[in-house]
Amino acid sequence: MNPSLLIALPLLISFTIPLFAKLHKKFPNILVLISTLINVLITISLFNTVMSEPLVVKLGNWNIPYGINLYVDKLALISLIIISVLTFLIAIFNLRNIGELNQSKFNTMFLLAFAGINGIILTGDIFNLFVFIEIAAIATYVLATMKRKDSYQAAFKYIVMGSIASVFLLMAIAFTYSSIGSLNMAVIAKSAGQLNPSLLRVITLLLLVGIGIEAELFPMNLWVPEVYSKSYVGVTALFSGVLSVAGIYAMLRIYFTIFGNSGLYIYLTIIGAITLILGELIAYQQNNIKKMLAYSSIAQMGLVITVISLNSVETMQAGLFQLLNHSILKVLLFISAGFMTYAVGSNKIKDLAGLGKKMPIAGLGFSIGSLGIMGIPFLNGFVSKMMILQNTLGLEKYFITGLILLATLIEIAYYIKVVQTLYFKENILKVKQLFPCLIPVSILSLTAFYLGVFPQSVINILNQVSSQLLDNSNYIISILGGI
Amino acid sequence: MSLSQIIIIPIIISIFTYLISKKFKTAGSLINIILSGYILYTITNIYGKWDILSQSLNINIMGNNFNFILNNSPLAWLLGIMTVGSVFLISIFSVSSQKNINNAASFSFLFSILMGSILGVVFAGDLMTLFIFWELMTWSSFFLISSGKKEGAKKASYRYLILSTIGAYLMITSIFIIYSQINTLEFTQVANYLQSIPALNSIILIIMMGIPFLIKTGVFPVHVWVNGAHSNAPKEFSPFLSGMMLKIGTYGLMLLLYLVPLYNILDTSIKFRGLPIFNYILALFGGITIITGTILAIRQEDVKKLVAFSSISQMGYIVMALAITTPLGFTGGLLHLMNHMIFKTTIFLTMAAVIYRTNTTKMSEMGGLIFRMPVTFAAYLTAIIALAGIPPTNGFISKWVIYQALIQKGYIFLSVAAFFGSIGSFMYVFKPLSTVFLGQLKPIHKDIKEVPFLMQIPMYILMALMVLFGVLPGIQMNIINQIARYLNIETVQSTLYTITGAYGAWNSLIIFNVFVGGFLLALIIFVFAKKSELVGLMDTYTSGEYMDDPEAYHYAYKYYRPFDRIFDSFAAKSLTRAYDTFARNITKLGNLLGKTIVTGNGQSYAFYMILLMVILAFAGWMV
Amino acid sequence: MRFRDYLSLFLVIILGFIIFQAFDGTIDNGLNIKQFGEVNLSERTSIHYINKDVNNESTQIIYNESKNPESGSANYVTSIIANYRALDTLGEITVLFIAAAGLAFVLGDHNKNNAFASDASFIVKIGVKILFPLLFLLGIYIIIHGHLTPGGGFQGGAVIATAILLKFLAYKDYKLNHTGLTILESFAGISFLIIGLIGLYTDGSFLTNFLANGTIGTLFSAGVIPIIYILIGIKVGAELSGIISNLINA
Amino acid sequence: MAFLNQWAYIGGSIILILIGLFGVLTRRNLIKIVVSIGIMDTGVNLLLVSLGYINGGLAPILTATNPTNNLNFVDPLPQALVLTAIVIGVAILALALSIVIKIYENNNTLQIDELRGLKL
Repeated sequence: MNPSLLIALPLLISFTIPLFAKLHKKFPNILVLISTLINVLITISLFNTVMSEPLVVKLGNWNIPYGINLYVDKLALISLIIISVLTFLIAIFNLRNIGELNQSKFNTMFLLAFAGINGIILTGDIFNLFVFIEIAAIATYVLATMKRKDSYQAAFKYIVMGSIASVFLLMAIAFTYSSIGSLNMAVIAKSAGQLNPSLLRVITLLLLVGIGIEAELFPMNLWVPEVYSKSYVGVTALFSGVLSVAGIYAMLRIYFTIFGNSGLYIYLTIIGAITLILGELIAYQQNNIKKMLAYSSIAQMGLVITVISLNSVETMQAGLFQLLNHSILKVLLFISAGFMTYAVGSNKIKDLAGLGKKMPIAGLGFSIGSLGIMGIPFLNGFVSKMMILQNTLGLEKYFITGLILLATLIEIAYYIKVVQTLYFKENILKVKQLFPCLIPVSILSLTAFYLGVFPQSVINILNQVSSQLLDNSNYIISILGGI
Repeated sequence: MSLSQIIIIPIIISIFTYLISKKFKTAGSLINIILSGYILYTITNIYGKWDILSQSLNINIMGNNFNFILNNSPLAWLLGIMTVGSVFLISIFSVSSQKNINNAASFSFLFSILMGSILGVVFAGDLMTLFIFWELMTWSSFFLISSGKKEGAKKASYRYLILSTIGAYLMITSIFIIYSQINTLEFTQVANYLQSIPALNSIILIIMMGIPFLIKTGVFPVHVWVNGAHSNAPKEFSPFLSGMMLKIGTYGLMLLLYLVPLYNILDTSIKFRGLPIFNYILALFGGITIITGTILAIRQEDVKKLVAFSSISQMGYIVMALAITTPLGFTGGLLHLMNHMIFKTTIFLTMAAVIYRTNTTKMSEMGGLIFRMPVTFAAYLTAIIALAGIPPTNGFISKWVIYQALIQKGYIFLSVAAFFGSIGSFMYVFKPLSTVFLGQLKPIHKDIKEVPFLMQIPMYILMALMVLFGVLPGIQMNIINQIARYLNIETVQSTLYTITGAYGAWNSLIIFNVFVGGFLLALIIFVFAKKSELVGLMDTYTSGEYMDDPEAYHYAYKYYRPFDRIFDSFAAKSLTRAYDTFARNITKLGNLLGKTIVTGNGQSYAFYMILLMVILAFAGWMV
Repeated sequence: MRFRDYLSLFLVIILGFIIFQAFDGTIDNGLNIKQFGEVNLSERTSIHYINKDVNNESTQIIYNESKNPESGSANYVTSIIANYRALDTLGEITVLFIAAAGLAFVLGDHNKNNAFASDASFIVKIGVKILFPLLFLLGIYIIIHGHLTPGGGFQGGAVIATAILLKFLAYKDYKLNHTGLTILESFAGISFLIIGLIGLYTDGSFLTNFLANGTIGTLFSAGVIPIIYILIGIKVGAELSGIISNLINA
Repeated sequence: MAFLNQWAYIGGSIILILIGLFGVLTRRNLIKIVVSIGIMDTGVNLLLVSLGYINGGLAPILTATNPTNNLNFVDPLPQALVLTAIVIGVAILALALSIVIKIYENNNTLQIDELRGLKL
């Protein structure tokens, strides 16, 4: 299968949604389901090919580096699989949402954001990356307003920050093009070493801000809590589990593949550490469950970035595994929290008291999600946390290890409170209705268990991914051919 | 059956236990009885097969080869059989006691997992296995404590979890540091490694590894979780929590003290009366723990809290004795460890029986239960005799050995602490005795009966054990000497009923005969003497006055007020409160950060973005 | 100005200095941003677009003479937009689509009244009557000649939307048929993608120019570029008109 | 003049971006913030175009007067990019404006100081 279909089909289907929306209420949602399912299948069909060697696809048959090319290596493939599977599950979750939102518009935007995110992963051209980031961003601006009323101000903040970021991103692209003369990432990567150091510093700085918006790094992430808490849960799950993966992916591509070896990882380390600690500290005192999850999500992004920025194969693989686990668990958390908050009609943690017994599946999903994030044995979070610890200690970065441990401790402190509230308190509220949440919750929980018990296969792939990421000559050679 | 099966089977069975006991409430406990009985049988079979049953599982994980080792050693065997035995007894107890409990299913489920994970901890042959099961143990016990019905259960378990997690992180950090150096985590090799590096480094590593064990043991500065957790846990779980869980921490300490011969490492450091200062500090903490636990236990009005604090002080004895690292200290510590498990399990079980009937834990709301629950009373009486250290029960012997060890070395402060704890323990165990079982029966408790027979069975067994070990300490000494030989420690001379200490030998048979004689004499007097007359409880002190708060007039209320007054200022400096204040300050900090940074003003956010760029640009120039 | 404003000013100025570090070309150590007007095109990708030798051998391209040159468009910008970097363009129309649909969603129903209280004056009305067909025609012309002259689908679409705007300015009750617009948008978007997919089917690569390129400089040349541009024109015209209509009726 | 000629475009466009940024940071009116974003967009578009200029270059279109590819054309790529960037800018601005309209409808004000009721 041609990877360009991963972008083309969601776009095609999303263009058809407005035409056929009137046929049946559920029609848009089912189209989204079909589209994401097709993407899942395509990515899985690519698996064998990509595992042997990276897939480079020319668009419009133009020779690289003059046309735009798509590039699928192991990292991209893993990200694509995560993204499409999670989006598929979120789409299943959205099925329950009939009548609440404007189905046609919502699903169109959802699918467009999905297409944009796929584009971010696939593209091998830096301006094209910008375009897809904007597609994802603008679609999510609209998604952020889906709840009407409250959400407009949050969305406006998101737009203001997003447009500043996009200007910076474009500026960085302009500088890059002017100095190197090409927009192809491989070409830029090849000549990045010859860039004037001060120019390189400015470019990476601008790119950091430009992509930090999607990767949820402090302080570009300050839109997150408000948008998360004011928008519909399906959207929040998309933001937290899917968009952030794309953000980190773009970050990796830019900092490691394109401007690899530039020694500017210190930017990432500083920002990551600040994000981590601030996120956890603020999450600790939240009493709104969505905000708590939002800040936790921020902190996790900080953790991932901090660990990745330590620039060794081991930490990279630990960080990537943490990212994978984070996205699985956070989607699980948001979906199950979504069912529960919908049932009681409130986002307050104390209103969820005793719901674990009344809504066993959602409650179980939430607890597995939180236990996974906290890192108890036999869940995936444990493995990645252990990897992070071991490898940061292996690099003798004791300060960072201490910071991570402190943050994790705070994290445990607030997650466990929610779990306790869910199970060890009496329920006083009347639960509205129970929804079928079995499919997404069970798939995600089982994945979490599977990765916790048999992480080996995934870690092996991540190990290869990390060594490839840290040595960008692979990337350059597979796109530009031998040098 | 191999060791791995012993560990894995309870964990796997637990899921079925849960599903079945969701439908039939008592089924969970029945399954646990069968399961623990079966494992008990298996464990008794592997007695003596040290190091033969060792299993290892090599898993390449995180790019490293982790060798998960399980090994059967005498020490592990001892703790294993204690664990399974107490699970067995408590499961028998809870068949009846959990008939009307809502969360019986989750209790059986978690209890089964907990048993498996504790077996994993004790049979672990390397640090990674130990850590994984340690975590599993922490989490399953956390949920067990949380499921307590009392209001404080949430907070208590929360405190327990946070402290345990801090400990676990320290432990895993040191594990990874060690692993990065020697690429293996097998106990003996770790021990060798720790002896080969500079003393300071190994002490840091050992402290990091030891803190989680100290936390689980409930030693002084980190004991704050113990009383809340014990008093708020479900009544069937408290016996296990106090009887077994605390010992697991001690097991870890023993690994550090004896398997990693801490004494050798520290031999070069400053010494106090021939004991390395580090060991002495540990013993000192044990002593402080005894005093703190005792003083606080005496103050309690809630019977479970009282027993919880008594657990703290008794754990102080064990830690103190073990830290001395002489043969006598080692023997005394291990003896007390076993005995404490037996009598503390008994005390909590009797309390559970009382709660089962009266639904309260306040001592001032009870009284005179001896008339209604004689078996429970007998069990409690035997247990407190053991706890206070009176022959012919097992508690006396272990304390006797500990005193011998202390006096042999001439540690004055520690001895004073130990004596203080002993006398204090008389006071605090007498309080429930006189207020719960003796005195007059409350009108509301007029119709209660003795607990069902199934709940009495474990009490009978435990009573028998207490007396048995009190008379024939040689049974225990046999296994202790095996452990000592296994760990290359000198053994203490003993026969079936004698133990030879530093200053003379103890012959329990003679003492037993004396006591039997005395008991018979007292029985004769009791039977033939004139009976006392009973007066209605409420009649005595109201004198027709109207009472606002009848509780306050109950004789059980503030039982030892004069004594408490001496220590009021001490008790006011609550460590718990200090911990809570710290937690509150973190909340405040988070709140402050949230308010100052996440202002809700989009322009400020943009401002921060630019500020960040500027700062990073300067940082970039610096680098 | 408040204190924060001064602070912002200060910060922005510092940021300016930081950004100007990028032009630190005085120390010539490595690749730098090229100075204004002193670009050497041969160092850049673009030279291949101009010589049209991305895939083919380099040959002399002569207006109105060269047959079947690469990409076939006389307007280099068009050849880049609609051919060499067609994925960008696909993304671009997607963005516009999102904006139009999102705007419609945010602003809600279309039944509100025009923002203008009354019709414009007679002169304006007549002027619009004359201008509207002319502008519309101009838009169509720009779209169709996108591969020959400056302009193309976006520009032409914008001109058409301007014509619609004039209508709004003149008549307060002027309404657009939003269902029709939606159908147009979707149709154009789907067709664009289908053209791309046909390329995938015939030449094995998405968005390939699968038609013959003809002689450079003639109207019927450049393969699929004019078709794509017409679709883009339709889409942009419809979407911008929709945006205008939604904003005016908000 | 040489200096001005060299910096008027690139430097000017960056200054335009900074002015827009300053506006976003300090204006109290939502519409003005949106306008400032527009200024930033314009600035960055100008920057892109000016980085592609060649002294004495021709518009990159083959016509009857400029019939061959050997002539001194300016770089066509930035122009194509700018076209895309403009469209994206328009999309963002339109969306931002629609949200401003909604905020105004809900709160009856455009002043950012009065809109902080929905604080965290």
